Amino acid sequence: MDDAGEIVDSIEARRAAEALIVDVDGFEGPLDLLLSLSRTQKVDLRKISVLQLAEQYLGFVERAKALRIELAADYLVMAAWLAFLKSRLLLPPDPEDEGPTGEDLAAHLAFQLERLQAMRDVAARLMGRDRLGRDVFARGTPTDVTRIRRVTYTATLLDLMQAYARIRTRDDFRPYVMDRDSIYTMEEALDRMRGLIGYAGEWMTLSNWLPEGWETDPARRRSATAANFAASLELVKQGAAEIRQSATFAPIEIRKVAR
Amino acid sequence: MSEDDDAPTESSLFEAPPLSEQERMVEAVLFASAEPVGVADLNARLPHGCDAARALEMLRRRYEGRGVRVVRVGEAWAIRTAPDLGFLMQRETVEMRKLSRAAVETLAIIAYHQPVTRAEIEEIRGVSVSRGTIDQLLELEWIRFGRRRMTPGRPVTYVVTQGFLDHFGLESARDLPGLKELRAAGLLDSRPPPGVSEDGEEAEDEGQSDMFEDES
Amino acid sequence: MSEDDDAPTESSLFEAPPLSEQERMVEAVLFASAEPVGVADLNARLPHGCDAARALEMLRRRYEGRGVRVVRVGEAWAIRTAPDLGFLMQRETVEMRKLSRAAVETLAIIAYHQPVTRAEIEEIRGVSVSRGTIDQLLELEWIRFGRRRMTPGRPVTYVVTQGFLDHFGLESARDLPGLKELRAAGLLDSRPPPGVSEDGEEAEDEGQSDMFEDES
Repeated sequence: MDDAGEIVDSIEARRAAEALIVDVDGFEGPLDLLLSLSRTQKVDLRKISVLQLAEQYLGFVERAKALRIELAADYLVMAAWLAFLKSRLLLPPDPEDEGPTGEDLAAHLAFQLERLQAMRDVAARLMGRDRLGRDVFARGTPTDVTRIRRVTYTATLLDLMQAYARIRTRDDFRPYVMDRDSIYTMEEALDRMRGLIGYAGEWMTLSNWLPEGWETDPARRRSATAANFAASLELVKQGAAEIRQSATFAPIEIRKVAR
Repeated sequence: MSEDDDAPTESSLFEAPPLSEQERMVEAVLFASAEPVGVADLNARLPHGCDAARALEMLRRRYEGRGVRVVRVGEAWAIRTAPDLGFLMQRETVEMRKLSRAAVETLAIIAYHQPVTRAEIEEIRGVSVSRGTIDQLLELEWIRFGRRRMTPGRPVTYVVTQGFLDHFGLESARDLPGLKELRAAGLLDSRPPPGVSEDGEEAEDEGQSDMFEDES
Repeated sequence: MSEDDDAPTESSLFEAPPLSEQERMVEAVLFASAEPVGVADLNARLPHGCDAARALEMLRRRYEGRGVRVVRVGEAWAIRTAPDLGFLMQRETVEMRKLSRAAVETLAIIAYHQPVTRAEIEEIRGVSVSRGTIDQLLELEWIRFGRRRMTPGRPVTYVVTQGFLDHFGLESARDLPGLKELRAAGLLDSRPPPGVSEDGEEAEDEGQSDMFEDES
């Protein structure tokens, strides 16, 4: 019974078996090979004899070895597993053993084969559908939607008057006063953080430290974040705070040094 | 979108164009595009108060049996030539790269099991999936990344795209051939090998049915 | 081609498809073709015995008043968007941007000192005025060219437009508040700029009204 080689007796079957060996590279893995072998049983995959299939597979592997055909590792792993399955199916169940029964394992293998076959069948049906560019066609001359981007510039009367006033009284204006609106200095951040760090017993992300009114506007947030980060480093250097970041680009967290 | 006849016009400051006019507009937009156009996109392009879904339905019926058809592709719509006239279009036929058997099977597995991880594809095919196979399908824009699976390692999942539906003439992923039979036969269940705990797998099943529900 | 109904079928070994079917075929070919298709070309692509010219004529009539039309392009035929629906093929996005500081200042100087030459603007601003700034204001139709100054080189002058007055809600440029009013409104630092006396300012205001008199 375990001498699977003897089963192959007719010339036709032998030829088929040789074709299998020659085509070993053409198989897409052990499941594919098992599926091909199962076809010789010519039965519904649900009624397949897994024991017989296991013997066919092991016989195939034996012959491949005899012909010195290099089998990929996963074919050998499958062979070992099927040998195990075969022993499970043939030996009476061990009441001590809590693992799955041979029948469970066989049923799962049958399920896997049936599922793979089903996927192949639907893949063929899918490929046989009316396909775009082969059977069905899209518009040959699509009209592009032209995107008209219109930029409107606005200025208010106030802008205008302030601009004029600015020119006429230029010397009175400090040149950078407007721009510094969105600059939060490290000194400011340090002053503020020194007062607050005492309350930060838990880790708090840097973004929670931004002063009110500096969280939303991107330019102000950037400036305040940079200032707070620099101030945090200063506090760490002074031994007043701890700082951490769990990964690159992860939030930076700060807390006071526990005393 | 609204099924209510009066709502769109009432809620609008200006009266929406008559439905026949809306149908003409949808017709013009669909004809102008090679890609499927979404209903939301149509509503955004049509004048305020238009009901693209209703106009689409009228248009679809108007083109029944004609040389071109109004077809649904997921959440979008497109005009495509009737399949029986493909023989006239040898000149327009695009050379299709022959997909490998591995690619065809992988595509089918993704379509029927989506969202599906690479490990699951390998489990079904019983062989490892080469990087190139997935790449080829991504390049064809037939698959894309889905949500990460909430299991250890948070593996990425794959799902099929609107381009896939368009290419294979499917209204939605639920219209995949044989889907119902496969499901009834339990062949789309993620059945763990015996001896493997099922806890982790339950959550996966939910994710999968969600996916097909999403399509509706 | 043939005006005779029976001729095509008689001369053909196989019966030509019914005319309605030919019309479908022409529809599909015109739809899918990247170029307009000529009648001879259509006849070559359709099954033997078809009369593309008749089918085309039927198709053309079918699309009358629809969202797309069958139109003649030179010697060939194509499907095109109905002209009244062209607006659906463009999407306009309006972006509001604040005028640059240089532009606002230049505009203010023109408004307060019109008609003013470029050299004068530069003298008042204390920096050179880029061509782009003037062009932008011209494009916005807030300024236009005034009379040439009767000085050597006959430089062009700039004045503000009605569009400028409309945009800023002014009856005339003379309604623009003077420096004193600006100061009273708190728009100006209360200290007078060094070297500018109150008298001087008055004189300037007068000078300004003179200029407006010139314009009217």
